[in-house]
Amino acid sequence: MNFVSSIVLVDIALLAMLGVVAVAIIRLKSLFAIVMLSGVYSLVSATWFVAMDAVDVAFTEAAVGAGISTALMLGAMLLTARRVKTPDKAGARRWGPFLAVFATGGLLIFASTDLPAFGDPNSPANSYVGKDYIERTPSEVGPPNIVTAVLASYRGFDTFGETVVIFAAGVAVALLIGFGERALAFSGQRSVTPEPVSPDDHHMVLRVVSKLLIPLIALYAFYVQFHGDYGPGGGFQAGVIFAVAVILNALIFGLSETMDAVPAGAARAGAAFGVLLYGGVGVVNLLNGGAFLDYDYLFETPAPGSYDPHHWGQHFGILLVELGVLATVASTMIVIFYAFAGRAPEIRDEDW
Amino acid sequence: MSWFAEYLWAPAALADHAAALIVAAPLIAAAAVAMAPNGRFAWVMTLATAGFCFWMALSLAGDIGRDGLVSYALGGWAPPMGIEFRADALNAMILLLIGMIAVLACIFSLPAVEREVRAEKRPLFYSAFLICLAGLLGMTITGDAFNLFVFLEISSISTYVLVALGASRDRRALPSAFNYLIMGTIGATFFVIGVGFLYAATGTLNMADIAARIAVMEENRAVHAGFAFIVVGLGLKAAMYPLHQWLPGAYAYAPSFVTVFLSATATKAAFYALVRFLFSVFNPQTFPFAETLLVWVLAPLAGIAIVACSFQAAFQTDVRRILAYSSVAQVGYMLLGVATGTALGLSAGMFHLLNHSLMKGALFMAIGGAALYAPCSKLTDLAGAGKKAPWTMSAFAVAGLSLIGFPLTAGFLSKWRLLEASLDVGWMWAVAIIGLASVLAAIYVGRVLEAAFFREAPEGGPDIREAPLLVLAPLWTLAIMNIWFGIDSSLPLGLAQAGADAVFSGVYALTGSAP
Amino acid sequence: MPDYVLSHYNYWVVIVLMMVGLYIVFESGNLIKRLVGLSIFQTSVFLLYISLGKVAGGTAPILIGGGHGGDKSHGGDESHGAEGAHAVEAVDAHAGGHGGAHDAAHGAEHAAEILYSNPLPHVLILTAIVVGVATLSVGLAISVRIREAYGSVENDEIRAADISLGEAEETAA
Amino acid sequence: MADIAAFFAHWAEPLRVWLGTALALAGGVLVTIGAVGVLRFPDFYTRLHAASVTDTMGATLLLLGMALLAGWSLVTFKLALIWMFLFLTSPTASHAAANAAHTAGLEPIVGRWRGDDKSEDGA
Amino acid sequence: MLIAAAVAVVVSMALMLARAIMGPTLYDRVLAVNSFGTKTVLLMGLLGFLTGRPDFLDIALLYALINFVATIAILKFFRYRSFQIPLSGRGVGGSDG
Repeated sequence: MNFVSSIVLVDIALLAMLGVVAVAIIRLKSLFAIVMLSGVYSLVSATWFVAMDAVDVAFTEAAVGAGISTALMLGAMLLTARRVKTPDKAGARRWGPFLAVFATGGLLIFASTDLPAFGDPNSPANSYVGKDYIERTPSEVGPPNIVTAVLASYRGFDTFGETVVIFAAGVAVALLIGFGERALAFSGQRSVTPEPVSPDDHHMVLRVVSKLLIPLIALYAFYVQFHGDYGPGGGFQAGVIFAVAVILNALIFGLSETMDAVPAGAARAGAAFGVLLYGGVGVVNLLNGGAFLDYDYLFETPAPGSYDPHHWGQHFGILLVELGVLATVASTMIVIFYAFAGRAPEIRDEDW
Repeated sequence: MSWFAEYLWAPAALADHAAALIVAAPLIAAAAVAMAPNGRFAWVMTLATAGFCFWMALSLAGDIGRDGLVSYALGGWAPPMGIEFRADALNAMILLLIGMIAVLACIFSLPAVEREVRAEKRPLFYSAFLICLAGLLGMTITGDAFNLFVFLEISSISTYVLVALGASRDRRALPSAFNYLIMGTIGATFFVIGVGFLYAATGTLNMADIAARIAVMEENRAVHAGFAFIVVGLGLKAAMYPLHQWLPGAYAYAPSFVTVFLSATATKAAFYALVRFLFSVFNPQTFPFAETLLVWVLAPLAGIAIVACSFQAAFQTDVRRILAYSSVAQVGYMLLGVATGTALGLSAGMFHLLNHSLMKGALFMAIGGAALYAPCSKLTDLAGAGKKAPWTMSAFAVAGLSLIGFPLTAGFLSKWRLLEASLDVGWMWAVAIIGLASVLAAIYVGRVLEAAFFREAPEGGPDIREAPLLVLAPLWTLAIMNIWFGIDSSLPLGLAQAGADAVFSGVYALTGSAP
Repeated sequence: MPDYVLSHYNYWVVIVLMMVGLYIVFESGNLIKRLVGLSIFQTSVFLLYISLGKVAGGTAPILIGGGHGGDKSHGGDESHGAEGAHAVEAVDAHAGGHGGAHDAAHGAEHAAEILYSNPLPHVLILTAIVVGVATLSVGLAISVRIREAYGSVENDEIRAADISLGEAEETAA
Repeated sequence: MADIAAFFAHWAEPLRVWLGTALALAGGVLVTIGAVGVLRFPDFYTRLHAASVTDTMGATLLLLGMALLAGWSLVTFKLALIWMFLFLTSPTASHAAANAAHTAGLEPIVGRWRGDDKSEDGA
Repeated sequence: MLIAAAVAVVVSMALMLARAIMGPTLYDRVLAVNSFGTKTVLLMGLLGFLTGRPDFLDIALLYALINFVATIAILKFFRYRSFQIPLSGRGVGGSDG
């Protein structure tokens, strides 16, 4: 079986599913169903990314879009609402969106007629800078995973910015809904163990299994981290996985217990540390006489004309930078989860 | 241009990397500030960082004054492969503006933030401010289209939360911030779509490289659509009429320090990016459709913005909303200048941009200062404020006159130059609109001044007091600039002129490397 | 014409998805649903970018053969740099020898002939995904605060609450 | 002994590939049957039954097939891990969903099924 | 022949999706989405073999993990209406789902 055509088949099937999911979301009123389907949407697009050879993207989308986003939306729903209300008035509200959307769509279709054919290896996008990266990475940076090389070295400043975006999200959520400090107060109020809802409400299997799994997940996070040079993965994905381990712990063993083990303050420090580490690598390069984030200058100023076949500077630069990303992403995700999970519902906004 | 160099001297080691440091320093400092033990300490660090950024901006401006262009390859990777920071005189002007406003706003922030933000949140608040500052500086200096998106989002995300923090005073800050988030994200995503189309057509993300490559593609529909998406996306961020709906709410309900900083910088950075794409990436001389867009879309929109939003401002009862609507109208002025498509018009628009930052910064700062001890911004609340807080409100009056365009103020000169630019291309309607809008400005500023100076304070009104020195110092710095530049406009006009000349002489373009 | 459709259908589907996402944002009055629409819109834009970077017959941009994609001396080695290649080993590969695990599903091909998909859109979209989740979390945090302040996350009800508040203030003044 | 070794060397490789493919195919068929059941069965509890039973077995077969195809490498290990996760998830999820539905008061259809189940999304 | 297995998995995904969209109860959706996730994991694995690079199973592995955590999160969402309380065999809160 010709695998190119099989990929086309999968491509069409997945795109069709995406369309069905998206249209279904328009009609649905149950927020829970909407959130579930948006998770499905992310998941299907992640699968599609795999079919399109974008394994790193698929990795991130599966972890972030299908995992973290869904968890956050569920957490937010606990604090807000569970159904969408039907608006009283229609009319103008109906047609405005239609017009805006169709204008946008029309412009997009207009543009698409001049886009290069799908899969064209000679399109400008695939033949200029993109191709250069593939050809030059082995001799200039080193890692087999070109996405890692581009992400951390060629376009390292983008990634620095991206780390800061995540950090900013953590700062924003902490400023808006706190660090989950209310969880501690909440559990303090309920020091008496509450009555079980029903006799079959026990989860011994889950507890035992999770206890086994959580260290394994953390280990897997480090595998993804250090394997990022050779396969899909890297700091972001590893950070998310690490956060998932903590989130699982919180879900099974309780939030305040988890906050004793991984305090919010430590997570905050971790997030800041990641940004400082990333920026610090850049500053070290500056001090050694290179440009900001030029990892060739990580250890010393290279002699003019010298060539390091091992790319030690690049290698360790990428390693350190990805560690910074790991620290920030993992810590920020934990902070955000604490913030949402730790906010007791229906508390009026008396502070500030 | 040599008059730049004498301003401040930075050691070569710093000056060589000023382009990277001006963005990296606040990013790194933001992380450090988030760990600061208390608000005071965080404030000192923030002020130091803002000062450092201003210093680097001066140093960069000096370099640009000497060489015309600064290009910095991040990571040591030559441009199309790596990210480039590329700055000519136009960038230099905006960087200087943002740096200066950041320092002044930061001084103002100490008393303001202590009133409006809870103690344990202050370090994080300053951290968010620094992230926002870094985002704006990054947007201004970067020469890479996708990197621009990253910085756009850095500044946006921190802006959303800074606006939402106004909820401690008025809960309407929250829906405003949410609307801003939705609109801003749609705008940023439109920008990404546009960049995607340009990338599909050219295979590169470096703005100068894109410019060189699309110069031979004036018929490519993907390029046309990409252009449209970029203009809409950046227009949303720059509050270009009719994409400005997020602005009044966001400015009216944000904490006063945030409003001061944002009103003077945020839309300006986005406006710069818009100008950069309009003139340096899509050159109207090679792209007939770019010129069509300028004359037939942007110019009328600018005219409508000026009139409609001035009217709306005249009917508001809340001073901060008056000023917010006036901001949209002022963006219209800048756009009008830019839409003429001439060097004169561009310099007029940029000159007005500088002046508008000075006056809006001062106006919002004065309102924030006067209402420091009693959060209020209704017109009726301000009755008699001129007597209770003479220094604060007279600074407001100075900046207000500048906003109207009163002779001997900076606002007068920039409006004058806009008139010249309009006459130069024969737009009589623009002259009429500027005249009409000045009358409207006189009305809405006059309403505030009338309330503040010619009405008696009501019994039991809000506790308006003279602002402390930390407010008055930056406030009067701005107010004096408004007068100074109204008398001797050589500095701001020189900056604007240099920026416009740089754009039109194609300093930004790649030299000798046509594809 | 069929050729044209076959080479562009991807873009059109993606465009329809973007329109649906955008429509949800505009149409819905529920803040959470709007955020869902926003993330669908953004995800669809990601699909557009990845479509641009796909090379027909290409494979994921992870060099086969431990780091020397263009080097024929161990092109036939065909190991996934992934397996068994610890950092030290990979460095050895630069020097020459490389003994990784073998790949049964794949015949020996010359590394030089392997087509890779374009890595640049992947990098950009990685960044954009992260930016998207950051925006989403801030948006959710704001809607939680809105719920606490207004008791609702429906646009209409929030507006109504503000209008009634505004009127109350007007009459009081 | 040498005979046996040669025999294995000769047959093991194609056998492995064929067996792997066949197992994967069987898994695929099983999964599809389960999905049809989930779509066609009248109420939640019967659907749950269809999904949980076939999911676990189908996934096991598919993963086993893939493991055979991959040969002995890190891939096998990862497949084993995936299997472990799925094996844990499916029953847990089914249990959790059934438990939640039951406590929420969703009644199973007992006796003859007549027409569509019209219960709405309970929030 | 692997492609046939992949097609079977895709078909079952489509059927599950139909159930997830149709509902009619929330529990049907949970069931369908969870099962959909399982199938996606399998499809990702098969895609690895189809494209000849099975070493990208990490994605499937990751999603299997996420699916596990998501299931627990949904369980807590329904049964406890909170992410705070430990799953100690004793729960609190509403039982109306």
